[in-house]
Amino acid sequence: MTTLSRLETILFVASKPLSFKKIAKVLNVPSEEIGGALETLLTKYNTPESGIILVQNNDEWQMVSNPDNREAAENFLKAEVSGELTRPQLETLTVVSYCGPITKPELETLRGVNCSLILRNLMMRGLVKEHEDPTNLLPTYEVTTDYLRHLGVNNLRDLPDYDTLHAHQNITQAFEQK
Amino acid sequence: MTTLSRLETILFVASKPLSFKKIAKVLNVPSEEIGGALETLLTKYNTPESGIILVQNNDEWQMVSNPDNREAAENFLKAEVSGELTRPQLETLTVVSYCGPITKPELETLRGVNCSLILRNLMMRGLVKEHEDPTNLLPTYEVTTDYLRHLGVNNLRDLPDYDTLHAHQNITQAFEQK
Amino acid sequence: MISAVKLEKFEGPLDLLLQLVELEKMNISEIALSEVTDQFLLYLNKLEGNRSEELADFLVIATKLVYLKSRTLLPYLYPEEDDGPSLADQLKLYKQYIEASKKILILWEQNRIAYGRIEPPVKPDGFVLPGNAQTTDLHRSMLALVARLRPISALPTATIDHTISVKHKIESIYNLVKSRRHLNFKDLLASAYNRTEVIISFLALLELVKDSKASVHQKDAYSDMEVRAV
Repeated sequence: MTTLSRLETILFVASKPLSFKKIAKVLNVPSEEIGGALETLLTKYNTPESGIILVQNNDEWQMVSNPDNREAAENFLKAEVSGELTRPQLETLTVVSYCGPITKPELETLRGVNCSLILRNLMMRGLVKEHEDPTNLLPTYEVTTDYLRHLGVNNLRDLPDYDTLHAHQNITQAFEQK
Repeated sequence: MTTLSRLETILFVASKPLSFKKIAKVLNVPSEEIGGALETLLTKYNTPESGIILVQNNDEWQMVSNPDNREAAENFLKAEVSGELTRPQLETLTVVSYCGPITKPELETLRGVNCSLILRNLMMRGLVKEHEDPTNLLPTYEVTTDYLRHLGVNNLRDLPDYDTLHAHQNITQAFEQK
Repeated sequence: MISAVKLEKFEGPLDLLLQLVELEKMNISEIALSEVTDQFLLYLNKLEGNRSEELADFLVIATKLVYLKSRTLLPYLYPEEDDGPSLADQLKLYKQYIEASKKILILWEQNRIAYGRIEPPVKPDGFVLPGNAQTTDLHRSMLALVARLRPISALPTATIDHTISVKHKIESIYNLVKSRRHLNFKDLLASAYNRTEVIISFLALLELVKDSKASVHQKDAYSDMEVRAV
């Protein structure tokens, strides 16, 4: 069977976000081949009327239902309640969405406040995750695929004004002299 | 959204065979329309190289992975249930070992992240079990006897530094702050 | 000129600053910022009681504002030079994300939620002990967790006391600088009742020197320092 077909199968059975690395390992094919196959699946699934959508969160991929069919889906699963976001939560999530992966000092420079508690709080809600980067002394933070699912967005790049606001390197440059 | 799209969504999320009647009821459209939409999905999915196929058994319909990709699916599931634990999985197992029986909110307070998926995986692997406590609204989690036996430990108290770590000041404080 | 207008609850110093500038119906610029310095310091006073742990964050911005203000007061003392990203730039950037957060909130509240499948759990045939879940692994992992759980919430009281005092000093030096052109360091210490306060005054002065390039002149070692209001 083709890589494309096998990829489609494991994304279907996984029922959770799979990292690029994990996919390559399970299918045992070179990464370039996976990259191409994922692109093909994206064009196959992510059309406005598709019932199944592929969500990409940085290097994680998950097959999910089309957010516009939420009501139909909730006949078969327990409705997930988004719950309210407080202002600091919303503000922090916004910055992490557009600028992630981002370190805590960068986030704090941008927001002008200490962010330890709010990050802990967002991680507890499963909206933000910490990533220990072995090449970097500081852990970075990024949003989770669960958060994207709740937002009904297939990819961070689909967020409004993403290109302008994803000026991560500019932010780092802007404040490194702080 | 179209009936086709909504049908695709419910077959995807349901993960079980759905009767024609049930489908018509959930989507709230006339049977003929469902019939047509199912035919369309059959031609869309049931091609030799598809990773997902639609199975019809009398009047029941189910979306399943292509049996020709069984090996890929099994590879994936095997990696899920054997193989090394990820860092978050190991940490969760650790907290359940040293602090169990413990509820999910308590566990999440200590780890600072949402633990639903991880607990599910640890239970699937037979490392952790859920215990419904009639005196408590929330189920508690503890390690399985299988796991203890394989560790070569008779009792959790025999874990290194159990007494100190089980009720460590930082842990009790974390609970109080919650 | 300090308006008694009540602001909405603000989340942090940049939020407060943004609200103050918008209240004056000004665009974000250095001039606008120096215009609202007094209001900002006024709110800083009200902060002490219930939000003292946030004080440090507010002070960082306060020092930058005082610097800006002093530069507008005495522009001839400042060489024309680019000293990196300005507070105005920082605030403009912050504002962009605040605007974006409103759009994110709309998405969040739309309740368009995508769902994954609920795959029925697969039981493995037999029990397999994961290679990295031995007692030593558990022990190491538990020690790391306990270390991480060290409470992060409030700043130590000593730090708060310290920041409060620095804050007072920044204010009093700022006020002195506003009213006089020159002063002697000894004058600043006139009211100091203990050594800690002397140190704090000196820290505050350094802070001003660092941020505002206020000049300090000393004729000989151990002689009094003349602080030139910048």
